[in-house]
Amino acid sequence: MLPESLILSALIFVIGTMGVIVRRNVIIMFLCIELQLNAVNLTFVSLSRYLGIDGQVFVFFVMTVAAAEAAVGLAIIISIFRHYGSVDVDNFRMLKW
Amino acid sequence: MSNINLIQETGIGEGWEPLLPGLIILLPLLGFFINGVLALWEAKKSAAIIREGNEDTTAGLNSSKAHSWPGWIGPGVIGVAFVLTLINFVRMLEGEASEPIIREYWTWMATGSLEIAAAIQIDQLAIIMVLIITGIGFLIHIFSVGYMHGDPGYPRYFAYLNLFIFFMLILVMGSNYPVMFVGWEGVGLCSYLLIGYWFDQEEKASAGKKAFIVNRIGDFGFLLAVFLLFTNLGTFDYGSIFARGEEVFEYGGPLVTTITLFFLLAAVGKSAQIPLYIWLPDAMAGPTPVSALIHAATMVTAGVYLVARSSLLFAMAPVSSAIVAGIGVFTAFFAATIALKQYDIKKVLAYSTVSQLGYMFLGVGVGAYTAGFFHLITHAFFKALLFLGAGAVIHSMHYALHQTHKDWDAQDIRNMGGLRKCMPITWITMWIATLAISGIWPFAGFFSKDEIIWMTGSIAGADNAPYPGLYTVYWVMALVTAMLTVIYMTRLMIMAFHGMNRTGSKEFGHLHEAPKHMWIPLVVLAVFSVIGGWINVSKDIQQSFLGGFGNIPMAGWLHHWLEPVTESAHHIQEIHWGAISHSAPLGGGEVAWGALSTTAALIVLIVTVWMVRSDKISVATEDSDPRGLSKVIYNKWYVDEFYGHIFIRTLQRLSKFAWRIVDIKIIDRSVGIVAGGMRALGWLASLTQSGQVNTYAFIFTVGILLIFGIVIF
Amino acid sequence: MLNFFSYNDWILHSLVWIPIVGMVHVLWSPEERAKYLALGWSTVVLVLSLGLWWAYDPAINIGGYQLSSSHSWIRQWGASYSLGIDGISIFLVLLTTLTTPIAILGSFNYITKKEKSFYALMLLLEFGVIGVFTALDLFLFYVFFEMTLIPMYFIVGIWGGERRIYAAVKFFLYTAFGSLLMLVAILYLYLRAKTLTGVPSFAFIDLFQISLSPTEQIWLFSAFALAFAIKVPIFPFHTWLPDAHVEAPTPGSVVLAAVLLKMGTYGFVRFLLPLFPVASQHPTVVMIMMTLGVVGIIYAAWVAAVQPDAKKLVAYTSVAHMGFVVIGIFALNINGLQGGMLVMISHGISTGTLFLLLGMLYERRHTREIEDFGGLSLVAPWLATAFVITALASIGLPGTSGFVGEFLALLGAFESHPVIGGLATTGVIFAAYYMLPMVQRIHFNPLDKDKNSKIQDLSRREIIILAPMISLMIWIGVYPTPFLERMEPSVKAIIENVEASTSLNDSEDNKYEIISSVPELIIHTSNIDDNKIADHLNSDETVN
Amino acid sequence: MVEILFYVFAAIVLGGALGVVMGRNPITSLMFMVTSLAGISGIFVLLGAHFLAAIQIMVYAGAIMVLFLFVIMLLNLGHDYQRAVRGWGIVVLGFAVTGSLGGLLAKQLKVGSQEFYNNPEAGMVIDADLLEHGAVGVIAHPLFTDYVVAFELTGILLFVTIVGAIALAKKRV
Repeated sequence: MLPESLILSALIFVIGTMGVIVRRNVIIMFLCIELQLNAVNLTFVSLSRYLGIDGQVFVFFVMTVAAAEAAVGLAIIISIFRHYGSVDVDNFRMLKW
Repeated sequence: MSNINLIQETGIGEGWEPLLPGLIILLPLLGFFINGVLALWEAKKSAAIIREGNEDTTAGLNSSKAHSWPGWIGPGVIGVAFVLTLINFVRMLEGEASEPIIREYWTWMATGSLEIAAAIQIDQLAIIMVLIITGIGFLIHIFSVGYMHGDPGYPRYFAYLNLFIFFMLILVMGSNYPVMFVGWEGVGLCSYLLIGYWFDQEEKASAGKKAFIVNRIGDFGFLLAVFLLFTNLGTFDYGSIFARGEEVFEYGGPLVTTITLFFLLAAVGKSAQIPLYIWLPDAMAGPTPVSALIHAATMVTAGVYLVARSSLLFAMAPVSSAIVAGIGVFTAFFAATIALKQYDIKKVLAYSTVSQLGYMFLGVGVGAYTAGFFHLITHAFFKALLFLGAGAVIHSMHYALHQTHKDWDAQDIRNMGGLRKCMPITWITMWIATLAISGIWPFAGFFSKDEIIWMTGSIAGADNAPYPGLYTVYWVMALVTAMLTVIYMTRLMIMAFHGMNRTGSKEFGHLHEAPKHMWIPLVVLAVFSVIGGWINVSKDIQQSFLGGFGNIPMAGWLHHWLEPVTESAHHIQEIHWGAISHSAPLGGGEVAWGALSTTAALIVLIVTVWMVRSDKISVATEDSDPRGLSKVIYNKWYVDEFYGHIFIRTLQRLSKFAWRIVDIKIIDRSVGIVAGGMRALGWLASLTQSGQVNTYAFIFTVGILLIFGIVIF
Repeated sequence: MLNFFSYNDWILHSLVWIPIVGMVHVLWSPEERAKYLALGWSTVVLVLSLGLWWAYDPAINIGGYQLSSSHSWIRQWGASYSLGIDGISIFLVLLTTLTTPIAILGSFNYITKKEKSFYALMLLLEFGVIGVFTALDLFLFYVFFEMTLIPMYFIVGIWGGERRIYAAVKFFLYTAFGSLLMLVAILYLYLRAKTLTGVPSFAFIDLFQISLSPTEQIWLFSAFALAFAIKVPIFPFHTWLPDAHVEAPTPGSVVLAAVLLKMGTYGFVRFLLPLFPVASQHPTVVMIMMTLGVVGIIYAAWVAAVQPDAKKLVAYTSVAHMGFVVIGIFALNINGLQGGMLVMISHGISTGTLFLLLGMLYERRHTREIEDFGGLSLVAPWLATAFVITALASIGLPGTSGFVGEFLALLGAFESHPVIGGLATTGVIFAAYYMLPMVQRIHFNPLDKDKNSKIQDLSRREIIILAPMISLMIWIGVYPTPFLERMEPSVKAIIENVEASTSLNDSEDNKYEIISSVPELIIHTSNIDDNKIADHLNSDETVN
Repeated sequence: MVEILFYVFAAIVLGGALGVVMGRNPITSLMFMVTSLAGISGIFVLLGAHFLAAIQIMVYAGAIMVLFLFVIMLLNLGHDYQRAVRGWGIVVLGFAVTGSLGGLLAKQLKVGSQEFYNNPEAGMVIDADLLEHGAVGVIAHPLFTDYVVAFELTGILLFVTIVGAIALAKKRV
C-alpha cells in the first residue's frame, strides 16, 4: 500500500500545482495550495508507518499552519476584494516594480 | 627633532663676523606683519562704509592711526635693515674674506635622501644685492609715503612692499636653490599683489594675474633645472654644486646645457626677456613706486642675479651662454624700438627697462658677469630715479587734472610739456638719469653699458671664441640699441618737460613740485646715478682721459670684489676661449670706442632734441592715429595679440575641449553607457516579473523541477 | 606624561569609538542641541588625538606599527579587530580628527533641516574614516572602507543641491563598484595566505609575508588599484568627483576632499606597494600609473580653468593635486613618496579650506557661479585675504604647505622618470592658470553687482574655523620637518621592501614558497604586538 | 479488503482534486475539495492515523473549508463563472511541467519506498502503539514531550494569525 499512497500523493500534488498555475480565481488557487499541503500530509502519514510516529506529529503542525495560512490569506483576499472589487489575480500586480 | 634656532649667531665666519644677518631678513617681515594687521583693520572699516552704501571710501580714514603708522613702520624697518647691511658690508670690506658666510637656521625639508636647510649665505654677490635692495628700497619706501598718501589702502601697500623686500632678500641671500626659489616665487607673488594693488579695476587685476602666470612659466624652468642639478649632484647647495660642477659636468655637454637653458627660461620669465617680456609693460598698472622698486631696480634683475649666481654652469655651456646673450641683445633692440613710439610715460620706461635688462643679459651671456652685474647696479640707480621722477610727474599731473575734473590721461606725455618750470628738481634729476641711461660720460650708465658692449666686441675677437661672427652681430646690435636708447629717452624728456605746456591753462596752475618725501629720494638717486659708475671703471679707461688719467679712485673695484664668485667661471672661459681680444671687431681699443660712443650719443641727443622740438605735438585726445610702421611699433609689433591668438586662445580652446568633449561627452558618457547597460540588463530581467502570480508559480515549479532533476540525475 | 595615563593603550580605540558614542548622544538629544553636541564630541576626539603627535615615536620599531593592539573578532575567518598607526597613517588620522570638528563648525548655518541626523552622520563618517586609517586587518579595513560610503551617501543625498540624488547615486555606485573588485582580490589573497600558512588571517602583517607569483600580483594589483583609483580619483575615473562635490553640502565637500579622497592614496601606499612589490615595480604598471597621474594633473587643470562653477573648479583641482600624489607614490623613491604624503596632507588642509570658503560665499550669496561675484575684497576683506592665502597654498607657492609636497613629489618623479617629472612640473603653470582667474573674478574686479555690496565679512565663528587651517598651511610650508621626520621611517621601510622584492621574486623557484618566518607567524597571528611585528620585519630583512 | 477500500478512496480523492482544479465556480471547487479531503481522511484511517483522520474531517473539512465558504459568500462570488484558465498556452506548458514533475516524483517515491515496502515489520510498531495508547495517546505523547516547544509556538502562531486576520480584514480602507 505504501507505493500506491505515495504515488497518489504525488498525483494530488501535481494536480494542485497545475491548479495554482492555470487558475485565475485567487480562492481556487488557494484551494489548490491546500490540495498540495494535503498531498504532503499524505506522504508524511504513509511514511510514518515505517519511520515512526513523528510523521504524524508533523502532519498535525502542517494542519495548524494551513489553518493559520487560510485565515490570514482569506483576510488578505477580503481586503484586496474591497480594494479592487475582484479576486482575479490579474488585478494584483502592484509588486511588479 | 632638529633645532629651530631663529637668530642663531654662533659659528665663526671666515675673516669677519656678520652682524645679525638674519635680522636683515626678519625686519621687513616684521614690518609686513604690523602693516598687514593694520591693513586688515583698515579694510574692515572701509568695508563697513561700503556696505552702508557710502561711495567715498576715503572719508574719515586718512586721519586715523592706521594711516600714519605705516608711513613710519614701512620705511623704518627697511631703513634699519639697510643700516645693518651697511655695517655688515663695512665689516666684510675690512675682513677681506673670500669664503661665503653661511648661516643655517633650521632644516626646511629633509627626507631620507635629501636635506634642504633654511639657510642664508652672505658673499660678495649677495651683499651688493642686499645693499641695492634695502638701499633703493628704503628710498622708494620714503617716496611712497608721499606718493601713496591719501590712498585708502595705504597700510596694505606698505605691507606688500615690506613683504616684497623680505622675499627679495630671501632670493638673494638663500644659500641653496630651493631657498632662492622661495624668494623667486615670493617676489612674483608680491609683484602680483602690487600690480593688482588697485584690484577693483579689472585691467589692473588682470595685469597682475598675467605677470604671475607668465612668471610661473619661468618657475617651471627653474624647478626643472634644480631637479636636474639634484639628480646629478645630489645637492641643492651653491657651495657643493659649484665645487663639484666642474668635475661632474662635461664642458659644453648636453646635461649642463639643458640645465642652463632651463635656468635661462626661469631668468627670461622673471627678467622680462623675449619671449616672456609681455607682462612687464602691463605691470605698469601698479603704483609707480612699485614699478620703480620691483619692475626696474630689483625683482626683474633677479634673472641676471640667477645667471651671475650660476655663472659656473653657464660658463660651462657655451651654447646656453650664446643664447643668453642673443636673447639679451635682441630683447634690448626690440624693446627699444617699441619704446620709440610709446606715449605713456611709464610704458616708455617699462620698455626701456626690458631693453636695459637685455643689456645685462648680453653682459652675463658673453661671460662678462661683472659687467652685467655692474649694469644691474647702475641701472637700479638711474631707472629707479626715472620711475620715481615719472611718479612725481604723474602725481602732480593727477592732482592737477583731479582739481579741474578733467578726465585726461595723467600718464600720457602728449598731455604734458613744459613741466620743468613747475617741477625743477624732478626735471634736473630726471635729466641726470637720462644722461646716465644714454651712456654719456661720466654718468653711471656710460661705464657699465660701455663695458658690456666692449666685452661683447672683444669676445668676438677672442682666440677660440665659439661663434665669433655671432658675437660681432651682437656687438653691432648693442651699439645700435645704445643710440635708440638715447632717442627714446630724449624724446620722453623733451615732450614731458620742455616746450609749451599742453595740459591746459587752468591745470597748469595746479602743477607743482613733489613734496619733500618725494624729491629727497630723487636727489639721492641722482647722486648715485652720477657716481655709481665709478666703482668699476676698467683699467684702460681709468688711465685715459675718460678716467681722469687715473684719478677715479675705485677703478675695477667691483670686478675685484666679485672675483670669489665669478673667478671659476672666468677661469673656465679662459681655458676654452683663450685670451680675449684687445680691440673691437672693427679695430680700435676700449678708450677709443668709449669716447666714440659718448660722442655719438651726444650727437644723437642733440639731433633728437632738435627733431622733437620741431615736431608739432598735439594732446592725446586730438592726436591722429599712427600709421604705417609707426602703427606697428605703437602697437608693440602686435606681439600681445599674437600670443593671445596662438597660445592663450589655443589653451582656452583645449581646456574647453577637454571639459565639454573629453570630460562630459567621452568619459562621463562612457560611464553613463556602462550604467545604462546595467540598467538595460535590469530591464531585461524585469520582463520576467510580469506581476502575475501564476507565472511566478510556473517559474517556481520549473525551478523545482530543475533542482529535482539535478538531484536525481 | 602621556605614558602616565597609559595613553598608548586606549587612544586608538577611543578615537574610533568616541564618535559612535557621540553619534548616539546626538541622536538621543533634542534637535537644537545636536550641533553643539556633535562639535563637542568631535572636539574631544581632536584633543585626544593630538597626543598621537608625541605618542608616535619614529625612532622605535622602524617600519612597523605602533600603539597597536589586536583582538580576535571572527575567529573562524581569522578576522581580527586590530588597530595601530605608523608614520603614514598618523597624519591622516590627525587630518581626520582636525577636519571633522572644523567641518561641523562650518556647517552651523548651512545645515538647516534634519540637523540631528546630519550631525550623527558626520560623526559616523569620522568613525569610519578613522577606522580605515587605523585598521591593521584587511577585513576590518574593508568594513570601514565600505562603511564610509553610507554616511557620505546620505549627506550628499539629503542635504545636497538640486541634483543631489544623481550625484549621491553616482558617487555610491562608482566607488562601490571599485571596492567590490577589491573584495574579490582580498578574498583571493586571504585564501592564498590560508593555503600557504594554514592559518586564516586578514592581518596586514601576515598578508605581507606571502609571496605571490608576478602574474597573480599583476591581477590583484589591478583589482586593488582600480578600487583606489576610483576613490582617489585618478583620471579617467574622476567624473563622480565634480558632481559629488558640487552637490554635496559644504561640510560634506570638506570631508570628502580632505579625508575621503585620501583613503584611495592611502590604499596605494598601504597595500599596493607592500603587497604587490613586483607588480608595483613592473615598468608597464609604473608607466601607466605615472602617465595617468600626469594626465590627471594637466587635464584636470585645463578642465578646471574653464569651469563657471567655483565649486566644480575646486573639485577638478583636487584631481590635479591627487595626480601629484600618484606620481609621487609611483616614483618609488623616498622623495617621491614623502612628497606624495605631504601633498595629501596639504591638499586636505588647503582644498578643505577652499571648500569652506566657498561654502561661506554660498551662505552669503546663494550662488556658486564665479560670474555672480566680483570685487568682494572691498566688502569682505578678511574673507578675501583668507581666500587668497588658501588659493596660493593650493597652487603651491613656496612657504605654504602646497609647495613642499609638490616639490618633493615632482623631484621624486623626476629622479625616476625625468620626462614624466618634467611634464608634471608644467602643473605649476596650469595651477596658476586655473586658480588666479577665479580669485580675480570673485574677489577683485569692480564691485558691480548690488547684491555683492551687502556681503558681510567673516564672523567670529568663521575666523575660528579658518585660523587653524591657515596656520597649518604656513607651518607646513615653513617647517615641514616634524611631518617629514615622522613619516620617513615608514616610507623608507616601504621603499626598501619594494626594492628588496626584486631579488626575492626574480627566481622562479621560490615563486610559491612562503618565506621562512612562517612558523613564528602562526604563533603570533592572534596576538600582534609591537615587538613581534618588529621581529617579523627583522626576519623578513634577513631573508631578503 | 483494505486494498479495495484504498483504491475507492484514492479515486474519490483524485476525482475531488480534479474537480477542484476544473470547477468553474468557487463553490463547486470548494465542494470537490471537501470531497477530496474526506477521501484523504479515509486513507489516513487505512494507514493507521486515526486521530489525524478525525482532525482532517473536523478541522480541515469542517472548519477551514467553511471559512472558505464564508468568504466566498461574504464576497458574493458564488455566481462568478469566469473563464477558468488564463490561456491554453500556459495549460499546455503547465501540463508539461507538472506532468514531468509528477512523473519524477512518482518514480522517485516508488523507488525510494522499496526498502520500506519490503520490510516485513512495516507498521508493526505503530499498530502496537496504537493498541497500547489509543489513537490520541499515540500522537499526544510525542507532541507534549519532544515537540512541546513547537506545539507552544503553534499556539502563538495561531494567536498571531487571529490578530493579523482581524487587522487585515478590518474595514479601514
